[in-house]
Amino acid sequence: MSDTILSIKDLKVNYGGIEAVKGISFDVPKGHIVTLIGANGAGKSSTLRAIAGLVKPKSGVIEFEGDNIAGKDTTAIVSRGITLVPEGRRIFPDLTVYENLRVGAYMRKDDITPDINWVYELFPRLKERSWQAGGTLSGGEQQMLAVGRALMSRPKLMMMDEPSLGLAPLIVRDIFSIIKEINKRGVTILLIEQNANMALSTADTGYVLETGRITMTGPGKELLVNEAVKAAYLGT
Amino acid sequence: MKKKNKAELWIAFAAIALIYVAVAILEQTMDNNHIIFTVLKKGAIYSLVAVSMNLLNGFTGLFSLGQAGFMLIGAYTYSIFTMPTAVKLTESVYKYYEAAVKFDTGIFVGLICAGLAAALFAALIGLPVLRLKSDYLAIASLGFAEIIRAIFQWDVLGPVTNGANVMRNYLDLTDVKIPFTDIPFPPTLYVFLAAGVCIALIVLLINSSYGRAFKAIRDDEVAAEAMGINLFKHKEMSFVISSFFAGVSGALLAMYQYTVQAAQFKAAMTYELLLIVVIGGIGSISGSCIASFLYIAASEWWLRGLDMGKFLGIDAPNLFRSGFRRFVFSIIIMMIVLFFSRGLMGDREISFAGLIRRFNRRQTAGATKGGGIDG
Amino acid sequence: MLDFLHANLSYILSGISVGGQYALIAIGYTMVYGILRLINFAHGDVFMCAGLMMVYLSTTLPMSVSIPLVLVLTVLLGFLIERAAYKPLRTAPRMSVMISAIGVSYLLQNAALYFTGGLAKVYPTIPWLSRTVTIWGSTTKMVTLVTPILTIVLVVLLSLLIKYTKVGMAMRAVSKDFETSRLMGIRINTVISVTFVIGSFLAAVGSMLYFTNYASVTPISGGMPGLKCFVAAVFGGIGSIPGAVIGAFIIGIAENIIKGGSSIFGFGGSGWTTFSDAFTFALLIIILVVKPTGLFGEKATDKA
Amino acid sequence: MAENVLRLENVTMQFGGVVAVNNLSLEVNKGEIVALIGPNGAGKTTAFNCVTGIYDPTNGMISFDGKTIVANHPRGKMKKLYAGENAKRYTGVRTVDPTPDQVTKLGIARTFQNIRLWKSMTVFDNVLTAKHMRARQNVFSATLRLTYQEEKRMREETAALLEEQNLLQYASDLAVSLPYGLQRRLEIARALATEPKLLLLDEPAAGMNPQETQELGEFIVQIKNKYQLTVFMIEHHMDLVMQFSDRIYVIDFGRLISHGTPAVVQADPKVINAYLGVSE
Amino acid sequence: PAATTTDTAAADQSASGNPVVKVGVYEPASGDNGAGGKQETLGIEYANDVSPTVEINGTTYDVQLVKVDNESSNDKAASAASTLVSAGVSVVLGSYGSGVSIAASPTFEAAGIPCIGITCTNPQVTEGNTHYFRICFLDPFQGTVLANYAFSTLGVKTAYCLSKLGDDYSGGLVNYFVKAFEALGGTCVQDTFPDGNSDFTSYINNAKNSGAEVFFSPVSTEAAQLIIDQAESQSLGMPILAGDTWDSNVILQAAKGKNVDVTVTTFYPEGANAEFDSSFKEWVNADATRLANNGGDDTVAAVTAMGYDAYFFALEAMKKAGSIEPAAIMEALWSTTYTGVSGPIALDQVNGDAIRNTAYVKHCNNETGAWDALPPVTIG
Ligand SMILES: Nc1ncnc2c1ncn2[C@@H]1O[C@H](COP(=O)(O)OP(=O)(O)OP(=O)(O)O)[C@@H](O)[C@H]1O
Ligand SMILES: Nc1ncnc2c1ncn2[C@@H]1O[C@H](COP(=O)(O)OP(=O)(O)OP(=O)(O)O)[C@@H](O)[C@H]1O
Ligand SMILES: [Mg+2]
Ligand SMILES: [Mg+2]
Repeated sequence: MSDTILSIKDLKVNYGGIEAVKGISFDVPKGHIVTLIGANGAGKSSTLRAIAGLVKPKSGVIEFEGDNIAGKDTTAIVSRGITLVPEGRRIFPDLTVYENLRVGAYMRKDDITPDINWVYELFPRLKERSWQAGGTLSGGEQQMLAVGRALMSRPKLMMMDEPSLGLAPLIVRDIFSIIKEINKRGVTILLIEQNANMALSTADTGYVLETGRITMTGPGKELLVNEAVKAAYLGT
Repeated sequence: MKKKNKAELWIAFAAIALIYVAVAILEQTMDNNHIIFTVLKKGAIYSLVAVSMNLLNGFTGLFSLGQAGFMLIGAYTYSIFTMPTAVKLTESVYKYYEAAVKFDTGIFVGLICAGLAAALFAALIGLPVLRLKSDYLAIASLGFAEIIRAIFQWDVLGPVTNGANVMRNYLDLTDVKIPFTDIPFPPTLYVFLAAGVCIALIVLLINSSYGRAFKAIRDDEVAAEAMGINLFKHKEMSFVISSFFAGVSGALLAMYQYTVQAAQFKAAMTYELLLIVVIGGIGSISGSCIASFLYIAASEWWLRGLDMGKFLGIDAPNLFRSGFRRFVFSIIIMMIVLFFSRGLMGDREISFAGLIRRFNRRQTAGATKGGGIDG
Repeated sequence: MLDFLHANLSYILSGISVGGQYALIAIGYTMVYGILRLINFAHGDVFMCAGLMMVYLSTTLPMSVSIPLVLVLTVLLGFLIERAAYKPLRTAPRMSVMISAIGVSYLLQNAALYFTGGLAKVYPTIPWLSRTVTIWGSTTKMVTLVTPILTIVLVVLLSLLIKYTKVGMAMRAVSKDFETSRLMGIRINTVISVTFVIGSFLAAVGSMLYFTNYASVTPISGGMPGLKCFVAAVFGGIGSIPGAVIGAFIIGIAENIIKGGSSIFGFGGSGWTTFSDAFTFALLIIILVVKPTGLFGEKATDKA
Repeated sequence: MAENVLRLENVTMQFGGVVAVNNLSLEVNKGEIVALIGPNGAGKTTAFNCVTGIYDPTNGMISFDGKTIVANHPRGKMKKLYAGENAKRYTGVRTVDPTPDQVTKLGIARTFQNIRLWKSMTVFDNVLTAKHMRARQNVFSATLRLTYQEEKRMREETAALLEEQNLLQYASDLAVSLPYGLQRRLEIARALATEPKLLLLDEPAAGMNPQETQELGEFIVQIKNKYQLTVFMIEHHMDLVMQFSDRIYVIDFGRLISHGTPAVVQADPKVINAYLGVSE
Repeated sequence: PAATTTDTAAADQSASGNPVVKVGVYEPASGDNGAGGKQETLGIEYANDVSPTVEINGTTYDVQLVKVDNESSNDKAASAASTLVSAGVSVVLGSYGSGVSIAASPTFEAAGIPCIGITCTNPQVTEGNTHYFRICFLDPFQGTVLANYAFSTLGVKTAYCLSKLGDDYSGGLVNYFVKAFEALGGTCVQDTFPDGNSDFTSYINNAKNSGAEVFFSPVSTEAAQLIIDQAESQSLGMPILAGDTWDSNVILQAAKGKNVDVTVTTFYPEGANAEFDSSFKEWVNADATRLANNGGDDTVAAVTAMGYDAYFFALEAMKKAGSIEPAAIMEALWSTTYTGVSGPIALDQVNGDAIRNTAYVKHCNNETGAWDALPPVTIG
């Protein structure tokens, strides 16, 4: 078994009085694709945001490569090699595609040209548009840019929050093949998806979240055929 | 649920009535020249403007900074209308001009006209300005207020506005009489009544279907429009109504001050009002009122000693010299802004049930959390 | 035409000079607005404080020390204001931050009022800048000629900084989205501080040029220039640096021509000066009605 | 032949150089559920915005219930810029350029791609406020409570509507505190409160998992029947589209590339190429 | 409905055991007229130091000054005035600046407290009032003096008049100047500048372009400093004329070493009463705060001398009234006379204004930075 890169223990997240995440624990093995699925408002995004330090967890341990990073500053967390592709893409609309990628490598001091070329290789579309302002790209292109930008920081762990949201079926398939491609290059991936079919067939491990708690877990392919999962998330 | 609301409403009515009785008694028993009456009068007037500003900024989400301009229009309209014709013609006020307005009205008509004049002007400038978004609207309305001020100071309009000079000798608070008699009406009570009626109207408006439409515009314009709310019509309505009451409060301010002059209605006055609205809590009527009284009392009364050598019994003329009061006051304001960033009341209103609940809680158990304020 | 220009050169000269000074202050407004969406009402008062610092420092120190010291202290003041009054309100409603700015403005004014005793302080003469020169028959101070040149040099430098450096790129990123910027590892508080530092630095330079022209500093000296410069920034489209500069020059020149209106155009009497400030605003409103986000403002697109 | 409720005729919407909707014509018949699909940036939302008055189309005509509600032809700057098809066709027609609220008043209600509820209001007030448009009152009578009966009626109807949508138990909660799925449902309830004949839904299932999507589809059918609505929706969830819509229009780069019943569209190679992709 | 405040005033006792009479000092300490207000207040304070008690009807009272800052602002006037009323003062002195006096007048009137204007020269301060008195000359007089001076002594035919928009003092004085100057056969060009203006270059150019031969600008000292400075840099090239506000060492400092020609009219010229001057200078130099309030040096401003006189005039009225009741003092004031350092003071019986017919004219000496006295002007 490969070693664990990220390990969550009894994580709780609150917004004011609302308990969004009610004590969840899970591990992400190095080099794997792990997915969290669950209904709306189950606390999936909150979990990722807590890992990235965008919200301070109420309690719990977030161990990344053996160190507890819970409650640390976002900048400190991302500098360890974690990155988040946020819900809704959030690319910088005024910056060009090229500048968006450069901002992705903001913390790096070394030469970033090879990485930019790698991203352009993954998404030839972005190379064509490198001088276009990010805000004028189509939804699918923006999603590619958001993934590319995240790759620029050379992450060890890449977290993605619903990368297929609002995308056309064709693009959704593209995105998932790119996720696999990135993973092949050694990046560990923690993925949130509503598109449970796709997510589970891509992932090594899946976790099912319900109202802030993990209710099921197992290899992606197994969950895909699990009757309970089918009934609740996959429809008929 | 309904029943509880009713009960609360009655308690609120009773409390407000109590305030009025208290003011009336105070005015009958205390020396009328005490500074407390200055504070009460000015506080009530500022409450009205603050509430009218809150209607616009807090409830409709239109960030307008034109309040001082509308108050100016109200104050001047009132003073021009109610200055006795004889006074206008005897050169005592229109010293450098020949008065052009040769009629006069009573106080009530003057107040209404003050409001209407401000509302009319608001309706006109609303046409171009209300199309603008947030900060652009703010600066444009501020600009209009400055333009209004310049117009009222223009010497060509001297026969009407007395140029840039003071207006005085119009009907002020001492001229208010109990209806059908010649007995003077208690001035502080009068200001409270006038401001109270206006604020009550605004509260009724806010709690009506139109008030909800205003809030919808504030929360999300695009959604409001898609649900059939005519943006321009409702914004204009809110703007005009808010300006009407700003005009009335300008007139009340003129009554209270005995003299008015365009120079006083500067941008700084609007900022001061904005400060009051935010300190009270954007979207809270009771917050605006409380903040007005506190603001006026602190700046014009309680802290005076800081300027006059002696404060809280401490005699330190070198420290407590002129300007210290304002220095301390601005520090207090900064503290409030930093530590109560949503204002004293947030967007909630004072509720008596909440107060009682809090009181009970304190009596029974050691529960400390929660405030006396409630939806 | 040439004669007309010649006769009125002095109005235009002082217009250009004032415009340059306004531009330096307006940039501070526009940059802070661009990044925090905050109308920094205190900026005009920072400018006033820079003036007062010069008054007090120059009584004991030589100019060669006071000038850099004023620049450093003003920058420090801008930095402290941001840290103390705006940073704690990062997640508060936008209106609260603006009120905090108004509060700081009050505080600076009242502190100045208290410490100066409310009296106007005579601004020291900065030797070379105050020299009187005559061009084409109009007399004016050296500062009038220096201002536009200095302004343009500073603005070009600033634009290069924002366009081509890493910190410039970070500023543009932060101005759109705090959270995502943080995810990229940008220290947003540092970037915001840099913005305030640059704005205050320009305000300090502006104050030296401005007060050299106008001799005395009072606690409310920052008020009117502050408001005008803000108008200039809005005029040019708030958030845009070239917009602020152009807006400032337009307003500076228009204002002086209007003040000289009765003499230049030969009619209207004192009506022109009564409306000189009003004209500035009228111009602004006309621009906004035609172009609701100013001359170079970004379009606010709110897609359904 | 069913009577058509909504009809777009040669509608073009151009932003500067971008032609977001290009010469689009389509019809929605009474009682139907019609879907509009197409790749991201194809111009679907833009088409909705032209219908609802948010945008003023560059060219073309839109009619609702047999009445022309939008009509325009290239003017001013657009006249030089726009040289597409039918550029001259509508020059003789009087331009009609309604604001969104006027369109809503005619009986077209919509929901948004990104939920746009009124954040500071309760669930109850969200729906009640949508009834404002049809209330018979003016600002004076409302303020002075002269029309309190009207207010009472609005409140009763709101309560009834919420009851029906199973939302009444949340009536006094803030709208934003509801779970996502319920927010979508509330947005639809709010749209229903404007008493529409035609309901436009922009990606109602975005962010829902397949199970929730399925429930949503059933819900749409249910309200359609109950209020005798016509539904026109944009959606990327193919399960929903294929299962519940009567007809589908497919656009790409603003142009209609295919239309027909789900079966027809699904098999159309143009659609597979541009949008659906080849399923593995 | 309720009684007046004096019972509280009478009840107060000072440390010395004497009963206290409170005298309100209603002056600006900040704002446009802060500098002038402070100098006027200094005169009152000095007088209070010289004579801290007053004997009324055989009882010795300690005189306590109650100072309030009206911030040179009309809208702060009412509450500043109420502060004094609330403190139970028997009589009020001030204010420098006519506008604030006019604005506060009704508040004092309602409380029945008499006021003594010291250097507020606008006629409207006292006109039609029975409670507002004044110990200085008025603008119609001052305007006429200045117009005569410009027309006859300087021999100019065109005057450029600059006033501040919304300022009763400068507006009023310009008005009377224009009336008198035009009656003499001259022509005037009028201009105004808005509040907060600090760029006077355009106004100076306007004056030059208008063909005027004298620059009349009776504005506040704040603006005066700027005008002097910019007059030099723009080479104004004509004499500047102003009223009593410019009689201030602030002006002297601003004009020192500059190529400007400044002439002012005033109430009192330094040197007219050597004894007063020297003892006042000693008093001022004894305390750093006083020195700062006097503008940094020990020049005797006319307003200081007037403040000094006003204090004694008020004491005189109390003695005459035989009471510290405001009503009695008000009654007594009409017939009070007193000879102060600025000359004899008696009030007319119409408005309660001082009967004065002499104005002093001073010219600024740019080398020494002091005032050179010119022959005083007497009219009527
Ligand atoms: N900023 C916030 N303030 C208050 N409550 C919040 C906030 N963000 C999320 N919540 C609440 O926390 C809960 C979990 O939200 P979260 O976004 O983590 O869910 P999710 O599983 O990602 O759902 P979705 O599928 O909608 O993205 C929800 O009930 C939500 O309403
Ligand atoms: N206001 C606007 N200004 C400029 N371009 C616009 C504007 N609105 C939309 N567009 C452009 O028009 C095209 C169509 O956009 P639209 O939002 O209609 O796409 P869509 O079909 O709804 O896509 P999605 O499925 O991603 O929501 C896009 O290229 C978009 O960038
Ligand atoms: Mg989520
Ligand atoms: Mg769309």
